[in-house]
Amino acid sequence: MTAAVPIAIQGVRKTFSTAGRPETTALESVDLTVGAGEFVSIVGASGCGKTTLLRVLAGLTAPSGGEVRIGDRVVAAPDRSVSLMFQSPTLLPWLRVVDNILLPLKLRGRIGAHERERAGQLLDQVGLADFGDRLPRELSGGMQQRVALCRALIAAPTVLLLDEPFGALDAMTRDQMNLDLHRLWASTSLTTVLITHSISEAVMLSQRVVVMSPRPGRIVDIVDVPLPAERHGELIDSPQFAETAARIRSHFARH
Amino acid sequence: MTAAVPIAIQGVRKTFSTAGRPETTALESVDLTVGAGEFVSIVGASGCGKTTLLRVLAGLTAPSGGEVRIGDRVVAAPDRSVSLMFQSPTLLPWLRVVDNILLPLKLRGRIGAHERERAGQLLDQVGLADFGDRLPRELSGGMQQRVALCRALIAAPTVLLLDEPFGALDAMTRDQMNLDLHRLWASTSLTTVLITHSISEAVMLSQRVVVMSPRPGRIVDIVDVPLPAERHGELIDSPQFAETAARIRSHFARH
Amino acid sequence: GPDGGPAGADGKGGTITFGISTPTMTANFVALAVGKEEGFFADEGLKVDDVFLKDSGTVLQAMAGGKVDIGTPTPDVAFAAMDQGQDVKLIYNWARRPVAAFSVLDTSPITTVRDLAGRTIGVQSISAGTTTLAKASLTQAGVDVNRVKFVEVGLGAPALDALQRGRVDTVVQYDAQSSAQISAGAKLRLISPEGVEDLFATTFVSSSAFLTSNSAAVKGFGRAWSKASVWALANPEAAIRIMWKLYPASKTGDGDKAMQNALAIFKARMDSAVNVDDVTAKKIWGQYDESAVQHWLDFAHQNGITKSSLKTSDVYTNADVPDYNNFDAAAIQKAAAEAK
Amino acid sequence: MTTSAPTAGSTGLPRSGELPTSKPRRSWARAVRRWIPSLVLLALILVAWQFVPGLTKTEEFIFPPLSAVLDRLTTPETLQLYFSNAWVTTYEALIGLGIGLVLGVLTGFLLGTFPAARRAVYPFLVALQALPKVAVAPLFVVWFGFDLTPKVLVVVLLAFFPVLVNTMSGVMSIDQDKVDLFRSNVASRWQMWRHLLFPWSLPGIFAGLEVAAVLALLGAIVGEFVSAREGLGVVLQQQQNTYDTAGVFAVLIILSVIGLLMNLAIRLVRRTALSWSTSEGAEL
Amino acid sequence: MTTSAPTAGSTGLPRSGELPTSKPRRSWARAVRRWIPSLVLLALILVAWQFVPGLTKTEEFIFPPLSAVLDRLTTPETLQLYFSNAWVTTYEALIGLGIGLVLGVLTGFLLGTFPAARRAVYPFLVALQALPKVAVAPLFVVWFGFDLTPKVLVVVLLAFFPVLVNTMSGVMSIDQDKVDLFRSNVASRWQMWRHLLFPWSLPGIFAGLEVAAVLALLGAIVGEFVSAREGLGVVLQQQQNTYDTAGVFAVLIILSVIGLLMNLAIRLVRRTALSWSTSEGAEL
Ligand SMILES: Nc1ncnc2c1ncn2[C@@H]1O[C@H](COP(=O)(O)OP(=O)(O)OP(=O)(O)O)[C@@H](O)[C@H]1O
Ligand SMILES: Nc1ncnc2c1ncn2[C@@H]1O[C@H](COP(=O)(O)OP(=O)(O)OP(=O)(O)O)[C@@H](O)[C@H]1O
Ligand SMILES: [Mg+2]
Ligand SMILES: [Mg+2]
Repeated sequence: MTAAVPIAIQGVRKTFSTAGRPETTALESVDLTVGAGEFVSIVGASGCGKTTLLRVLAGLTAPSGGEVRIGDRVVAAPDRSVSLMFQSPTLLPWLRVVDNILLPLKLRGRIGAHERERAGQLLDQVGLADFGDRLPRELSGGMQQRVALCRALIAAPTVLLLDEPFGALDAMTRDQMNLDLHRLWASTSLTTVLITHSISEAVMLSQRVVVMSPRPGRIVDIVDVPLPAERHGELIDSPQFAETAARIRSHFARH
Repeated sequence: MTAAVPIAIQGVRKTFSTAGRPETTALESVDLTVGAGEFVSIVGASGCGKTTLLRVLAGLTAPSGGEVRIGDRVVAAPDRSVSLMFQSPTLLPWLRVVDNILLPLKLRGRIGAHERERAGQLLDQVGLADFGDRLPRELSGGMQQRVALCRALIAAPTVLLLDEPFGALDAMTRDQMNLDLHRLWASTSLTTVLITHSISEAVMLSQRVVVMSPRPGRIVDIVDVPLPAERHGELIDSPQFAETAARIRSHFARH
Repeated sequence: GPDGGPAGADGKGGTITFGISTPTMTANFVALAVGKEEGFFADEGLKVDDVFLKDSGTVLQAMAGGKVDIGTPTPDVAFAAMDQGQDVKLIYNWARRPVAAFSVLDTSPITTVRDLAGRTIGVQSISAGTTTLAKASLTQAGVDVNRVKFVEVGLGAPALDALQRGRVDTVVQYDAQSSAQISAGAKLRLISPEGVEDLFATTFVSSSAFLTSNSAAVKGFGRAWSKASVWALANPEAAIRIMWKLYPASKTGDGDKAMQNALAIFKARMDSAVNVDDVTAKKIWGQYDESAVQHWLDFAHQNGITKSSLKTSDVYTNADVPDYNNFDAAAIQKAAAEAK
Repeated sequence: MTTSAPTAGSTGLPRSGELPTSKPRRSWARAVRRWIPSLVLLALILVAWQFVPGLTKTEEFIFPPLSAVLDRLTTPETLQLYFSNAWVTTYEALIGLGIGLVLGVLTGFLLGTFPAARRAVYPFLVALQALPKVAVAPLFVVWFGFDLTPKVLVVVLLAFFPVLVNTMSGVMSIDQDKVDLFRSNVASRWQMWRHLLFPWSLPGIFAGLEVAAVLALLGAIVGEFVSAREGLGVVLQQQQNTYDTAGVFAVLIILSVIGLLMNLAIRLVRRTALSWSTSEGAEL
Repeated sequence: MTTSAPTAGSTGLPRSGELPTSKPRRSWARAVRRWIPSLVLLALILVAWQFVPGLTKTEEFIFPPLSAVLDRLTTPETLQLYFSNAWVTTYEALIGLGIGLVLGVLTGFLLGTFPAARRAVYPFLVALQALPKVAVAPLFVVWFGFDLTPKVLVVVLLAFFPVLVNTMSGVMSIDQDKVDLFRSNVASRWQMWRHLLFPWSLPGIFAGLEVAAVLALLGAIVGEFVSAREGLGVVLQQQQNTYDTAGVFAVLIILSVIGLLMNLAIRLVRRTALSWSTSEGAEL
């Protein structure tokens, strides 16, 4: 297993300009360091630039200013050690579910029995064991999202970037998958950045929570989560949890 | 303003069959009555048939068995008095935001200054007043979802069907929009069916909550919400609220 | 014709649609331009509406469809059409000799048709009229057609290229093509087909229905055409300039070169086919020779062009020939000579 | 409003989930029923063809009645002639179509993914296309002789362009999302072509191929018109030269049938290749 | 792994949000820079054209050097001739293209949305397409005379099919989601066409139109070959007949330029019509 890598974001700016309209500043001088193997969540109002930031981290969008480093690599293009789960499932309609999951491996080289087995395990974990040979259009919205998650996990990345991975899931499934994700993160040296709209999910899973605010998109607070490394459902009733959640929520109320 | 209409669902079944695979039973003998002007929420695990049921109500999918009546009309095709907000935003990429919102009116006849003004108001309410002349691809995921909501509301329907309308919104925006939706519903004679993954949202907004369970999709419980007609944020701390939410949650735990 | 034909029921005056079986105006048809410009058609009360069509078949089909009154097919196609039951009559014998010949490089040892034995002959296509003519000529000259190799070289540049590269020993082609190639700088020698000299070529036809209802118009058209031919023969350069004026697209290349080209084509046709001795001697324009028609019919039948045996009396008429020739040739020659 | 449209799915567009719920009928019976409209129309056309020329007193050498044409098509001797020549023409068309398809798809990908290459090369391809093939075919004969090559070249020239344009248009209409998925997996350009752009453009490529197939037939005929020993183009000219209009129509029918068969083959392949797509999977 | 690809966006595909962030440069300067590759290639082709025929000792009547062709194109008298005839041909091509476009789009919508109609009619349209236009054009002359009609008809026959196939393919590839949006709003069939299928199919229709435009030119020439008084087809044949190969090439150049101009016009209209789409908006 490879060693965990840190992420360093320095003064990142991003503006979008369309002819005939004022520029949109999606990100304004964002500074953030994610430690090697750290789990950081990002919360913030809709449209505050969370997705844009994640895309910059993934090397998909070039920042208008500033720099991102992952390990000692300056991010200028996507890298195979970084896995991104998009906000919308983005499954290829012509591939069966299992082939959609295996796509990253296919792009990395050959696929053998071992890889197929691994895809089956992932599908099983997300409760879709019977759906491997379906086409995406035969799946419900939440099912598609789970398939996209499997795809992000299959290549065993060292950096995992998740954009609202559980938005379309019911509370029960969501809790289950939160736990699974936490376990995966804890058992590997995986630097993880998660975008979520659920404050309790953010607190429950991460070591730090980044709060962003819109127009222009910037970081307004970084909250340490004072919970033990090992997380479980009962922690939600702890005073530390409530406190942390309240502090995060306060930023929303103010806005 | 037109009078509110009830919805009667009787023995609705829906199976999907694809050559070479066993049939999927998405809905099995679903019976449900939604009173005229009632607000009903549907919760249930991912893939349990919620979207399928909503599509049957909207007349988009013919049931394999059973019947749906809206008012005294047997649903066999879509009707203009029924408005459906899809699970994914489904905006037309070639139309600007405001034209996407106005589309239902355009399909109903002419669009005048009054209608444009109404679209502007709706955009303002969902916090996108400045984004009317953008193209959908310039919006974030949550912004697109809000535009889709505006589009569902603009034609002033008598039946409103919402498929996870707030899934991509942060808690703050979501609370705000919940309140707005409640106010809209209360002030008009609007029969509303809402699919949500948030149990508290379901309890907060609706008069009854329908709990569905998967494989095959069926109704396992219908929970009355013992809260006053007028809803506000504080109710969340009432014992009735907690009780109702717990009862609903119990179905998820069991599954 | 029933539509598009002459308007005058008395047969005097009206419009004649003249269907020409080459796709563009060439010096071959310079008489058409002269007839229009010098008023020979107008003198007969006629307006000529000329249409250039892809080939003889198209002309005859257009005639059957009532879109053409008088056409200029080659006789083989005209006979094939009669064989199919179309109402066609040959009315004006224009090109009285075969207008196709064997072209060889001037360095070639081949000088007679007989020399072609065992050689490779380029033809436009196996089914072209020129191919049939070539075979007939070879047979007449005692050459075994089975010992000759025919190669399809198409028309124009590919044919000339095949000849120059020695892919074929000779090419059978129309006069207009060989003279154009010579004008373009190719060093060619022509060998006329032997034994088939009376197989006349491009000829004027109409339908007997049209002949009956528009007899005067046909007579007038023939006469105007004869007059224009005489005029053009008397002053070819002026005639060609008239053609250029009325058909600007027919002038290709610049000044002198263009005139040389056009004159070469005009002369080739006039010398070899139209202005042959009997015409100049007896001044009889448009007349068919019964024996030549019979030869043609036999030839067509032998080569499978016609299935039934047509009778000469049914296929042509000389009835209007006196009218075609009823004019003062000397006056026209004089007028032509004075033209610039 | 208490009434509703009488029939569901009256838009004629596929209704999601509207797959047949009853047990599948015997498929040949269904296939026959599906083709009834087509067969009825065919019968109508054929009847009209037989009787309209007679009623309008159109002469046989202008527009022969069906029976005269069928006569040609049933005489063993002419049929034999047609068949051997049809094979030659089909062979030329298929080879040229194959080359045009491969060239068109590859060029389409290249020009679709490299904007600079597109700007540099595409105008010349358009200019090349605008040249009348009837005018350039003789040049091919001069350069490449009288055999297969010049005919195949004409076919390639005609078949290439629709495939190119459709591939390019498909490639350029790709979703940003999907491209980003591949970019984030550091897909090579070839992988992007093979696993994303190719399946994505496939509906467009098939559309281009359908157009290319009929153009390939026309190209083969045009090539044969310029110079050829055999092929339907030669037969066609022969029959035009001998004023055998019924024969010309017989050849035209054969060409139509070849065109239809090629189209059918393409649509069959497409049905398999695009089986993942509802709208394509449902129809042939 | 500590290295990364040296350049961002090296796939050549548009990067989302990669719009220029610096101030827009003077646009003519950018336009010139964008076209440099094309101009360089043009220069190379022209130089080769001038010198290769001489070096390979190709005779002028087979392949004239550029100078001979330019000579034709600069003589005022011939130029005048070319221009007036080019206008005739362009006119025929444009009218036929317009009719073919409208027919193709409408038929494409009809056949794309009514599967029964598609099964009934489409095979006959394919069969019709497989008929060589050079062989049917004479029939049009018999039926419609010698004026504009038969030429325009040949153009329509050729231009119609690519538009039809592409429209149909576009219509049939529509997302179920979007159709459902319109169905749930009880859109009439016309509204579905106008507001959904038309904008959706527009990229495909433009692709079909690009193919149709060059075919329209070919069709006009083929039509003129059968019967015409004027037009570039006439000039072309005239010059072929007199072995004026330089003249033939001059006409071919003019045809190429007309084809290019038509293509440019189409792409300009497309750029406006599809401005909502990144990939189309970014390029010409
Ligand atoms: N391609 C684009 N072109 C123009 N503007 C864009 C583009 N992508 C994003 N934006 C703008 O940038 C801002 C941030 O968008 P982003 O998608 O990062 O938001 P987000 O925080 O992910 O929101 P959400 O929670 O709704 O997904 C928004 O105002 C959006 O309109
Ligand atoms: N078009 C289809 N073809 C085949 N199966 C389908 C189709 N649409 C839905 N299904 C199946 O029907 C079941 C119910 O799907 P549905 O979309 O109604 O679920 P849902 O409750 O909305 O789930 P989610 O919360 O994830 O959106 C699923 O098992 C799904 O795979
Ligand atoms: Mg986002
Ligand atoms: Mg759903």
